[in-house]
Amino acid sequence: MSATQAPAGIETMTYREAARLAMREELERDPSVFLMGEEIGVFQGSYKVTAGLFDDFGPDRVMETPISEEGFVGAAVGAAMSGLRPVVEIMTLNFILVAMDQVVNHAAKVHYMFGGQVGCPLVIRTPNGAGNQFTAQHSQSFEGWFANVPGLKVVAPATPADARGLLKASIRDDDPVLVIENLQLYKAKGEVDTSVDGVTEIGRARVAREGDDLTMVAHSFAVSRCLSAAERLQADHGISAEVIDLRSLRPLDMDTVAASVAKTNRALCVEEGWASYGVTAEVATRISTGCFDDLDAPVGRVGMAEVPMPYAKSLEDAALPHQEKIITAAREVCGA
Amino acid sequence: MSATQAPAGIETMTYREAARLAMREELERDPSVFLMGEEIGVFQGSYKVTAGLFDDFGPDRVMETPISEEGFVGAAVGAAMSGLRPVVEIMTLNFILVAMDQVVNHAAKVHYMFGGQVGCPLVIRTPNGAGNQFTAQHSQSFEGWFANVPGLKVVAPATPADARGLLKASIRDDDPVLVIENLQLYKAKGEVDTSVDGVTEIGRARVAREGDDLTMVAHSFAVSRCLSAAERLQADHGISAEVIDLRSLRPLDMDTVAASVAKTNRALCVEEGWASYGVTAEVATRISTGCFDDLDAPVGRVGMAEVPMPYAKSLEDAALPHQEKIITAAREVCGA
Amino acid sequence: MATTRRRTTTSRNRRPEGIGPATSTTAANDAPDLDLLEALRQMTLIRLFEQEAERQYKRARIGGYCHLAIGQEGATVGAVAAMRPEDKLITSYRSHGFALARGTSPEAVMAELFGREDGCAAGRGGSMHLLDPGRGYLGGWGIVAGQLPIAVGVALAAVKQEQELAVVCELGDGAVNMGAWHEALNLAGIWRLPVVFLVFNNGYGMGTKVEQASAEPEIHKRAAAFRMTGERVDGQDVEAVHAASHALLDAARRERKPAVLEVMTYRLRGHSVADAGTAYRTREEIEEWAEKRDPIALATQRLVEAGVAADELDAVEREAQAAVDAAVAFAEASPQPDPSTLADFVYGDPHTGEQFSRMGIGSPAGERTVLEQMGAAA
Amino acid sequence: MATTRRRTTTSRNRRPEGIGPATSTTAANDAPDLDLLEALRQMTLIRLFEQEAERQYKRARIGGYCHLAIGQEGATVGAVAAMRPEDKLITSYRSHGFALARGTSPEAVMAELFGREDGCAAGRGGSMHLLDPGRGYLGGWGIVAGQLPIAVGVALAAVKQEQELAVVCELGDGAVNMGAWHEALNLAGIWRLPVVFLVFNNGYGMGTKVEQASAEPEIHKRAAAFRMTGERVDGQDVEAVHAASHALLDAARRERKPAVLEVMTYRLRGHSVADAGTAYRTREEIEEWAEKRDPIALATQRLVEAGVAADELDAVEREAQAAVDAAVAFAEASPQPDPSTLADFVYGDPHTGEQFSRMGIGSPAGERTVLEQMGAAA
Ligand SMILES: Cc1ncc(C[n+]2csc(CCOP(=O)(O)OP(=O)(O)O)c2C)c(N)n1
Ligand SMILES: Cc1ncc(C[n+]2csc(CCOP(=O)(O)OP(=O)(O)O)c2C)c(N)n1
Ligand SMILES: [Mg+2]
Ligand SMILES: [Mg+2]
Repeated sequence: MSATQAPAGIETMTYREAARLAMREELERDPSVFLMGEEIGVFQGSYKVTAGLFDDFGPDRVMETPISEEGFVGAAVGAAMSGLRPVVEIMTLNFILVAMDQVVNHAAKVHYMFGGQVGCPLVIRTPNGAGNQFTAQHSQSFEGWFANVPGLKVVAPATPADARGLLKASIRDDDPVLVIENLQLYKAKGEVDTSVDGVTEIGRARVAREGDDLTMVAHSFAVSRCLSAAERLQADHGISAEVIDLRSLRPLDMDTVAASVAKTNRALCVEEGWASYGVTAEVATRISTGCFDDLDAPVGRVGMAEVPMPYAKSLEDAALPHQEKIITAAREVCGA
Repeated sequence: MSATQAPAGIETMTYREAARLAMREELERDPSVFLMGEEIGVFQGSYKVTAGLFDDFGPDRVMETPISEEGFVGAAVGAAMSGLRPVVEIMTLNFILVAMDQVVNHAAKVHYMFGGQVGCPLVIRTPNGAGNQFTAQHSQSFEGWFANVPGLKVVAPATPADARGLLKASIRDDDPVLVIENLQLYKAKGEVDTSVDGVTEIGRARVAREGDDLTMVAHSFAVSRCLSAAERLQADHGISAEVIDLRSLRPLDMDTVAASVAKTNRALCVEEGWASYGVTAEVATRISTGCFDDLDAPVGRVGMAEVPMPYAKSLEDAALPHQEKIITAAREVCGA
Repeated sequence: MATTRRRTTTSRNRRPEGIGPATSTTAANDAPDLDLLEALRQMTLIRLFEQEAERQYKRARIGGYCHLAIGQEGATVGAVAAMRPEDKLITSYRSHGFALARGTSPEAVMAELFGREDGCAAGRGGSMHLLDPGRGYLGGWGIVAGQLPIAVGVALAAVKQEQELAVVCELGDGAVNMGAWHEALNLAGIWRLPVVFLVFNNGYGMGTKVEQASAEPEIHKRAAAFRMTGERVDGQDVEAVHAASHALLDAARRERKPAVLEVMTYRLRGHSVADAGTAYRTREEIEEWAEKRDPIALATQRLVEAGVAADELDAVEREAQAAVDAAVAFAEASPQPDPSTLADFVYGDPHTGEQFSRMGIGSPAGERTVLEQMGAAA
Repeated sequence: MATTRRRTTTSRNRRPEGIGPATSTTAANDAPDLDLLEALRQMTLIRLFEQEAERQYKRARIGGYCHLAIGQEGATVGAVAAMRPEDKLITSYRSHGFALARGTSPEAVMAELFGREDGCAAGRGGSMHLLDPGRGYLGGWGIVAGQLPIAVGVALAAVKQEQELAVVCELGDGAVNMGAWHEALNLAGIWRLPVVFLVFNNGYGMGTKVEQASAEPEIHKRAAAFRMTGERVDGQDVEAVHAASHALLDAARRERKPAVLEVMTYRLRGHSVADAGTAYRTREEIEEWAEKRDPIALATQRLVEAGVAADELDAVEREAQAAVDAAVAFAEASPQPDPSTLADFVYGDPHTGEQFSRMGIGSPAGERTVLEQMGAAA
């Protein structure tokens, strides 16, 4: 794979390759970094994100685990408390439910509860998302729950450059960080500057598209949905939409969002997950209260239809927060 | 205990006694109802909510379990799928983290994923809340996460009458319902009309206090905090606050909230948990967007300080969403 | 153990209507002979059905995760044949064979894989989430070991309802390293519940060998941690699986004795249709199992030795292929669920619409439609 | 097993400085004698310390959950005495004795119970969350069995860092029914990690008897499910606990052999100070243990039989009480954490303030102060 040789200069690679490159670079840079997870070795990763790393770094740096998420996430917490930097892959976000206690009630508590005497530089990377007919138990995006937890940091790259940059920043961060990847994005291509270290600072949102009439705020795959919707809005409805890629959910860069809303006076928040009590609830509230005087219309929200994801293609398509829904909601917000 | 004899007419009893009365009444009414949980038998319940029921109904109706939340919550799902109505006690909300997978990825999915052929009339009752110096792992209120999940219903009684009424409604409901009780409220006293069946309909908020200048929206123990803050606001600052007790988080009764905001034009949302990405994020967003034209000021939010709860009393006091914070926030919202 | 229990049974060659639990007519306690020809019919139907599903997946008529159990038919049919009509069945996501062996029509299963209205889960569940409550099949589940506590609860309910039945809970070798395994077996043990944990040890959890994942690779021995019976049986020998299952299910029904039955088998395909299945094992290993240990070939050979006529055996395959073809035709003809039914089944309580009727104000777009479809004013 | 290992050791009466791991100076392999007098000092200190904590709780100087281990001192001291300075310790919430036995000063522990700045967790943790990283004590944890996977990770790190040490992970009898127990032991087994799971079987998990909660009440036998060594020892015999612990820790250090040591003991008080401890057991049972099986009385008796002078024994109690009184005085004098430090320690990364500096807009009241205190512009 082009990515894994990492020649100098700008390279086009997939989100999957970029995440893999970040792990390769950090494994080479810091001997205290190691990977853990199910099928990340000889199987090359359930979604092939770690492909090749086991062969190049061996079983000590790329540790295959049994199906025991609670056990190995907890083991990663213990290893992190001991000065190592484990990078754990949870096959998909859905499976973190069995390890919730270790993430929320252990990893997130270590540094505070023990008076700052022990750290927990742990990274958990896992993809969220739906769209492959994986059905109710395998199609969820509840990353907002982790963003509710002080002690955790949560980032969600939307591009190959950030898949590399945010993962690198997370591995170097001294706190437990959840890196939310996305199943649909793995195959997305983009430019990555492999000639530089390329760390994406945690807590800085990105203006993914400039516009004047409406601010669309999203993270992860929803950013791509917003970008294509923005093109259609421009072409078909003459609405110029600015798209903000949050990149990080905790911390949240509201300065960038507010600056955009000050210009557009209208906002629409989009996410892959269920919007009620979801990520967009927090973002929309902060816009509504923080940009109160700037807003010409209520902030809009689009998320997945609030049902357990059905299997049938006809129903799954209807449930996803697809372009049509975003466009309709955007026009509603713009009164157009 | 007065509650357990249940004589006719209005009775004053504690929230704890009212929840116990609901279980007693439903155990008597419906043979398919049974209780499950740790220490709910000879120990009389870790917080004594089930006191006396084991002696009166025996080990088959009041089943003591080992410390295996994932196991017995899952067992309750299986029993519910088989036509029984298990009422599970999780000692405190914090411990549901080890059973998250069974609640979110099993109980909530059963009816939909199987095309409506199997139901899951399961009740999980568990107290949230802080204030007893129980420290970081034992002081959380993340009930909003469950309200994000289609397939689940979430209620949170704030009074003894609702501790009885909402629990009874939940036990009779054919869907999985989370009943969020509260450690501080257990000892709270209130009137309960034991002469009537006394079911509180799920999905109807309650106006706990009438007022004209500000709408305070809360659930569970935060309702009590708001009520006492409202008295002080009236007395010291001449602010007349209306207090809405949400009672139910999923579904959410926005009609009642909006009607109040239409009158007061100002709103403050309060919760025991962390407000960022918490329950108040959703409620404040709906007010901000649904009552856009009615609002004279940004919606305010108060929650627990966003830290893992510390042990030291001086710090815990500083972290709680106490009256002073609510009053300050209320005055901010009212520009007074 | 397997061999000692072996019997061929073509001497009295019963033919129950359609496919379904072959032992349903046998007595409670004494291990009955398995109708091997009937078992062959079921195994053949499952094999041809899954080969067809594989083709249909490549044609994109089937989507999502699709886990084939080709090579494991003897384990599935042998165990299900030992079940009685009143018994309950709960499995993992690798579940096509279980539904078919339990008697669910190939039409309903194929329609489910196609995501159609007439699927056994109304098109909402797909390959991983088949079920047939009428036949006591309470579903295929997708979270590894997540179905174990649920099976325990189903057994608990049976005891509370004073039904004399057994619950069969299938899981894979990889699932025995999940905490849910431990909690479920401990509860079954202390509550003395009639559940048999049927561990299909096919040697791998995705690409991970049993020896690499489990500190006690002889999985049935883990039953001892709960003072529970644990046995191991050759899963390619459908009669041996039937005999072992029958004994344990009988003890479960009549003495409420939970047990673990480790069934040694092998999946000839990859973990799912997306996995070639060769990165973590040799082609030689796969061929070895395909050629020497195919449960269908082994059963056929026994029937031949027992003197069953060739044309009778040919008929088995013909009839099975006809059933599969009919299933595909039925699935193709079945309508896709209408988007307007998206919100059906989110909740089961009749008052739900009323309960949600006050939620509309400020609702996000993604929820508004659902509220409307649930019949709640939005 | 206990009795065979019993020895009295007052013949060579070592006196290490302060309290701490008594075996730290002994050779690697041969089981050394325990300095019984030193062990008595530690047990007595722990006993008096906890009796004082009980009083202080009633005076509301201590809050939250407070779990006393009165009656379990022999188990605690015996096990910790077998640890070397480089070994790591991880425990449940019933942890006062472990911190003291490991050498943490009574002052720092009492100050923590009081919730003061000079507490061993800076007043942030309280009774359940004591720790002393300098002595390899990585904390008391409050979620039943939650500390087990973490202990496995600490052992894994030691192996990766090529440190020859053992990890001691204490848990209660009730914790062995949690899934985390199973996953942690399985990982320790397949990865061959140097961790000894020290199960304090005090007969009850809150009000639940072991026999009622665990399908295999002989807990050490559950080690077999992971092909792991499992032993049981009399926890009221501090020398027996020390000998058994020493052997298993030695094997862990040098052969990376994980093990389970079930220590039979009894808590004379309720589950926590809030529990009278009499609803689920008889007063007779409690008295029986207090009178016949008190580890301190048993050790004292042995020392007397071995001819230790009475005044030397009196000195033990005097010195311990003096240490406890000093601890209380110290704790009282230590300041309460200032509310302005509420946000200290939420995160450990130096860039956190900068990372959160753009989050202020629209922040809820509960967060704004925290952002300010974290040094993030709000
Ligand atoms: C908790 C959880 N973790 C991971 C997965 C992903 N996954 C699905 S099947 C599987 C392997 C299971 O292997 P095994 O139990 O042996 O069953 P088999 O597939 O061999 O039938 C894994 C890891 C999951 N579904 N659930
Ligand atoms: C997951 C979880 N469930 C429940 C509790 C509440 N709880 C605290 S201690 C305890 C009993 C533990 O008993 P055991 O393991 O025997 O330890 P002991 O208290 O006897 O030392 C329980 C149920 C908890 N802390 N964590
Ligand atoms: Mg397998
Ligand atoms: Mg105990």
